[in-house]
Amino acid sequence: MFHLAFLVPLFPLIGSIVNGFFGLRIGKKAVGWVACGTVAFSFLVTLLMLGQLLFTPAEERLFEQTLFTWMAAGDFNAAFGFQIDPLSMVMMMVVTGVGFLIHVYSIGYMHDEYSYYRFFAYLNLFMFSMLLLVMGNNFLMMFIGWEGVGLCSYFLIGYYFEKKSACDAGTKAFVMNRVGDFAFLLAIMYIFYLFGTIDYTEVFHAAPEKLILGAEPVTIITLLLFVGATGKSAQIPLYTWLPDAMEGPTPVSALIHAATMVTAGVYMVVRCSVLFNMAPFSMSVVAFIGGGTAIFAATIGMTQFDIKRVLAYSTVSQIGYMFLACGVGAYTAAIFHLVTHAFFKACLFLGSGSVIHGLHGEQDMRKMGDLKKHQPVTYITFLISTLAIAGIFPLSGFFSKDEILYHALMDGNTILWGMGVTGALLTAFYMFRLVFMTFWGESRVDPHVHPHESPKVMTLPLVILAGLAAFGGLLGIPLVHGWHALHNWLEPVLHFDMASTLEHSKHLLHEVGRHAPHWEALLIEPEENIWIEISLMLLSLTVALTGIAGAYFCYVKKPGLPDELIKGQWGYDLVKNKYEVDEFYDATFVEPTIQGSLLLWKKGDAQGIDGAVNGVAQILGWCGQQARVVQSGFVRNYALFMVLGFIMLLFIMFF
Amino acid sequence: MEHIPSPTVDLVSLAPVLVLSVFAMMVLLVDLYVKRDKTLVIFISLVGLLMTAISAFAKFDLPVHSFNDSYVVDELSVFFIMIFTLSSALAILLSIDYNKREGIRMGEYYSLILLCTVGMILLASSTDMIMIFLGIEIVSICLYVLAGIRRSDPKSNEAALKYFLLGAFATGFLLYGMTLVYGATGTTKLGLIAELIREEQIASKPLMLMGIVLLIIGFGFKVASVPFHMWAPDVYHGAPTPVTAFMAVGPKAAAFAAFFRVFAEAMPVLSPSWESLLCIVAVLSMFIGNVGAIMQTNIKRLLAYSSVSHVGYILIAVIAKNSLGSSSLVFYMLAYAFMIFGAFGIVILIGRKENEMLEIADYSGLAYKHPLMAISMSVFLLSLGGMPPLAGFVAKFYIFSAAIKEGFVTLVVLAVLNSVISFYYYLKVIVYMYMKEPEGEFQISLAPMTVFVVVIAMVGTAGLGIFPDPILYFTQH
Amino acid sequence: MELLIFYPIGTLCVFLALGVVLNKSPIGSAMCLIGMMLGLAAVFAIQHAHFIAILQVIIYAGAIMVLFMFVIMLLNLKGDDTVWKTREGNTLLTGLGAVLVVGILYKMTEITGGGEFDSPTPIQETFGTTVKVGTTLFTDFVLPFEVASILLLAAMIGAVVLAKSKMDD
Amino acid sequence: MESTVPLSHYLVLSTTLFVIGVLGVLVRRNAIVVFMCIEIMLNAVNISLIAFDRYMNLHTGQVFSFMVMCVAAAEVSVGLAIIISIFRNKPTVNLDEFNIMKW
Repeated sequence: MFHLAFLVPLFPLIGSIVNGFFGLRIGKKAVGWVACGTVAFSFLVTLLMLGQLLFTPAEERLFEQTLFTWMAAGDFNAAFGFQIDPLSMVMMMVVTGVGFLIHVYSIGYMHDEYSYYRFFAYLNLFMFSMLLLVMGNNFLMMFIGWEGVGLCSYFLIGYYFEKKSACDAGTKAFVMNRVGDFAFLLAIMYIFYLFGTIDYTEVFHAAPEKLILGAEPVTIITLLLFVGATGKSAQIPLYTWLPDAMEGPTPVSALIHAATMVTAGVYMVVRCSVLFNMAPFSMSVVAFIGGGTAIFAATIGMTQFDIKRVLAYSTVSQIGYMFLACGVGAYTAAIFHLVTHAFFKACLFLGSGSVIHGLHGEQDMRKMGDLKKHQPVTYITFLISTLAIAGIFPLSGFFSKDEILYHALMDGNTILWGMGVTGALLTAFYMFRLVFMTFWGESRVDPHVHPHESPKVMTLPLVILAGLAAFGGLLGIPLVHGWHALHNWLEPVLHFDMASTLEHSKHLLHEVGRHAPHWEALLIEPEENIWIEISLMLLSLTVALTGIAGAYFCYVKKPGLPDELIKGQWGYDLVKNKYEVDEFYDATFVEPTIQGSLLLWKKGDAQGIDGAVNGVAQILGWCGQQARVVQSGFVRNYALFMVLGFIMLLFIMFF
Repeated sequence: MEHIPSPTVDLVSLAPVLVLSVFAMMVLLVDLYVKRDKTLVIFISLVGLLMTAISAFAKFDLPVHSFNDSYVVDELSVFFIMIFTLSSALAILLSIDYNKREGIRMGEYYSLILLCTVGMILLASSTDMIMIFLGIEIVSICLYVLAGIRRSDPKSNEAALKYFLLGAFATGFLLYGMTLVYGATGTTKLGLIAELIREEQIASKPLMLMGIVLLIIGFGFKVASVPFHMWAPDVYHGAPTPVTAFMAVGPKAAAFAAFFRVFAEAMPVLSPSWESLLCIVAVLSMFIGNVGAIMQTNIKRLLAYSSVSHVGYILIAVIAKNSLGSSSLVFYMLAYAFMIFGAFGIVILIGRKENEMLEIADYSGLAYKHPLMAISMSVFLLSLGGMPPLAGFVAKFYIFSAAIKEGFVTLVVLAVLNSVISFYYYLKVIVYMYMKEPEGEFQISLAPMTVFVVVIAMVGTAGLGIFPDPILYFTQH
Repeated sequence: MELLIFYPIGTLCVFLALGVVLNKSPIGSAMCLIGMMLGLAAVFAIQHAHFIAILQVIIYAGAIMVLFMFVIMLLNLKGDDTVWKTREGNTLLTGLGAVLVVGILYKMTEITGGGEFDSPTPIQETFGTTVKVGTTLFTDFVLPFEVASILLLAAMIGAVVLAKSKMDD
Repeated sequence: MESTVPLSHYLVLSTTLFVIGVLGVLVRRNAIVVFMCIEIMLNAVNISLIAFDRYMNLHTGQVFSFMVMCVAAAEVSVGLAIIISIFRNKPTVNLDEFNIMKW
């Protein structure tokens, strides 16, 4: 069955070509069928391969298919080939499965668009690139997919090109991604320079023998890789493009900017786990950037009113969790969270899309409210996913987030753990704020708009995704190791023999006459302690409930207050006092937080990062102005510059 | 009376030059008898190029040195002849419809392109500085005339004049450089020079170094590297578009071939002294080319500046000076030929008689009126920027890995950084095509030959990107 | 003998070259250039390069300069008074460039005057004769010689294409 | 053999003329005069070529300078043709007036 691997990316490519070239001619219905059909076929093939992989002994679960030699130059060799192993299988399942549901959803959501075919052509092209990314068997293949998904994302963000903001957002995304790509490409070059190959199997096999644990080369490689990952996965400091990317159609936000593409960075780090394991410094960088992003984005999420932006910051925050997990060496937990996040976040985005669809394009939560009456299916699915992301037992997010927190604590780093817990609290708070503002309370909907439930083609994917979000946690039940299906599944890929690597590094260092640093700490394996785990679970459940309660207090209780004031004159004083309590609360807790995060958002985000981007643009513009003076159009001047260049070269040569 | 010994002549290795010269003259003659319709002339030119390409394989057991070491047939030159014939054929195909539209009815046009190709072949196959000098002059003189062939167009005039004066100026420097190298070594044969340098028998090292600096200026001008690039945007802008495409590929490739032979093959031992100079020129070319391109609103000027930045990348191949360097140089030029001809093909297709539609704003909304055209233009531009899996990426990666192998890490980092920057302006064009409302009407008549060129270029760009291996294999053996 | 001829003629050539640059009228420049070329022919002659000296007179002074004069007359060019008046700002650069070029090239000649060549190899009787140059040309450099014909052909076609009076385009 | 001029003096003459040519290109605006200055540069190179020949007792330099003359002739014919063809459209040879394309 594995020899069919090439079909998986091929189907979406065919779909993209058919829709791109003949989309206008074959009509909307056919476009939808082609787009979904091709992805469905990919999904089926993936399922077949999953079946076969399950029946293969665990140690032999690695299949490589080389279609042809892509580049062979000197001793450099890169194949156009695919690799099927447990890790890529997980990613393929997520990409094709969630991708298929979102494709189906898009049929309904994009139904009234003029350039329907264009949307599906891009979307299929995206699927193709993403599958190349996760299936490639070498770094260059990953890079092809990496660039391809970036390009598709760019096109899809700028899909509503009539809006200037959409074009700007697309450009911003592309430019920021390019910064990351730059680092990634350099990392590939460096890997080639060190190993003479860029094939995963060969590199990861050779790494423990060739590299010294914690030495510069491996640290540089991993840091470069991680910079690449921050660009694609929207981490500090390259995250600002993701909230802006919400200018794109909502299915795109769900597929690309929540479930699949933005997690490519996590996939890459996990794929290179061997290298990261050998670079403790990089690991802590990954962990702290991840944890920092988790909190930072969450605080911003609390202040947003655009429904999709809240979700976008939430995505940034959740991916931060995944990196936090990678950073503490809990790669399984990272992938676990990646999978569950794909389920619930796709569902949340699609749900928000359903809300927006029902409100005819309204995205401001201040103009929503009480939608649970009008959109029951959307509401239920949304609520399930929100409970999942908030980490309520027994939904999927609970297990995956808890596993990350557990590993962070077990790693011995309480700061990281604290970051995680704070993030969990904030997540629960702002996600329920979202739910309460949108579905509960008084309706603030524009009276001219009549909210309605979305068609079946849109709600069905929602229901399936909500189901997955609810039960996806069964993939990794903690407590007993044998129950953790995902862990067992990924174990062969992530296996890393720290002890022998350490020995080897010591040996290598010894040969050049240097002393090995104290590495023994790396060898300590945390003991499994079921009681700690259970108490942690209870703690995080408490934390999540606290967050929800807080949201309930602020956004369900408080909005009703003004009405009560007007109605109940007799209880004015009391209400006033209560109001003062609220004021006090606002002044001491909510307001500083809001102000603080607004400040962070405005200064850190708008001025810091955007300022840097704009600054570069300004410098380039200034250079251009100078170029105008130089490139004056006069032959005489051109000759003069040739002579000056000559003099410059002479000076360098002789002085 | 002293008897003159008969010279060593090997006409077989000279076959491509002879064939092409004969065809060039045939074109001239036939042109005398056909007045209006140039189909026959074009046909003969294309047949000539085909025959030339075939005759390049007349020699086995490469390399063959002939004419007292002034001419060589080796893998590099054979491959370059392929690039030249290909680019000239594409240029002629592009010209057919363009010339009809713009009213260029001179048969000499085709003959000049063929003669220019002869010059390029000579340039790429010469191992004697006198021959290199003559080759460069043949190429340049043909190009001066081709740039100014639209005599009634002030822009074309200006392009010819600027190119000519600066070109002749640069020739002076190049010639002086060659003279000093001759003075320092006592020979003009590159093979001998290499030997003398290796055995440290140069009469005067400062003289040699001075010569090297002057040579860099001369070659630097021909390939349009900073700071000797300033003619390029103006000339590319003013010359007829097919000539611009031609100029950006063939002659540049030929100059690079000579550049490589003189520096990497004849003077590798002296590399410590010229490496740093070329590194500076390369880095400057990348940066200034990119910055210049960002500011442009005219597509031809944008492509001109982008070609300056590409010169920066290609120079890395010369600096790397290993065998990987030469094959990556060849591969890059081939990939570049496809991308450039494709992009200029689209530029020609979009133009019309009264309005050549050269402003980038003229491309607004192209994707909605002519999606296929927009897609191909995007592919060419993205390939120029180095997007995998297109030809441009493979070519860049290949050059960079050649340089990495020699340890030029900083240079490669800067080059990668630049290829990142370059996306900014390629993307600008794509943004106009995909994300702007159409401003005016496109009146595009799909001229069959130009479309043919674009299709070939498309196949080449995508094919070299996805299946580069056969060509890579060929460049290395 | 060589000394006696070289220094005065060399100085004269430099002055004539300056004359080309500084003369306001193109005709004057052209006359100076002819003078300089003849002077150089003499410089070649004292170095025993008789063949080249003759060619210098015939090709440069004879053919090329006649062409120059012809075009100047054809276009009926008068002297321009924009000789030194360059655009503001550029004057400074030009001056700077000039100083540097002179300085550096002078330095270069200092380097080359290092003594490697100061005593010439004794030359043979036949040095510079037509026979000897011709022999070299037709044995070692037969290819450049033939290729030069392609160059001239290209130049000829080019000149005709650009300068023919009937515009058929 | 009579006392000879050292090679470096020939080179000084050559360099001086070359620099005068370069400066001429930089400062003159008349296209034809600029072109003449380029001819000065080529001539200057010829001096070096012949001088090297003489001092090394070779003939290569003379062949080279022969080719230089050839090239000069070709360039002159094309260059003057360009100037004539331009003159038809715009009767001036002042280079500063050819400034349509810039930046």
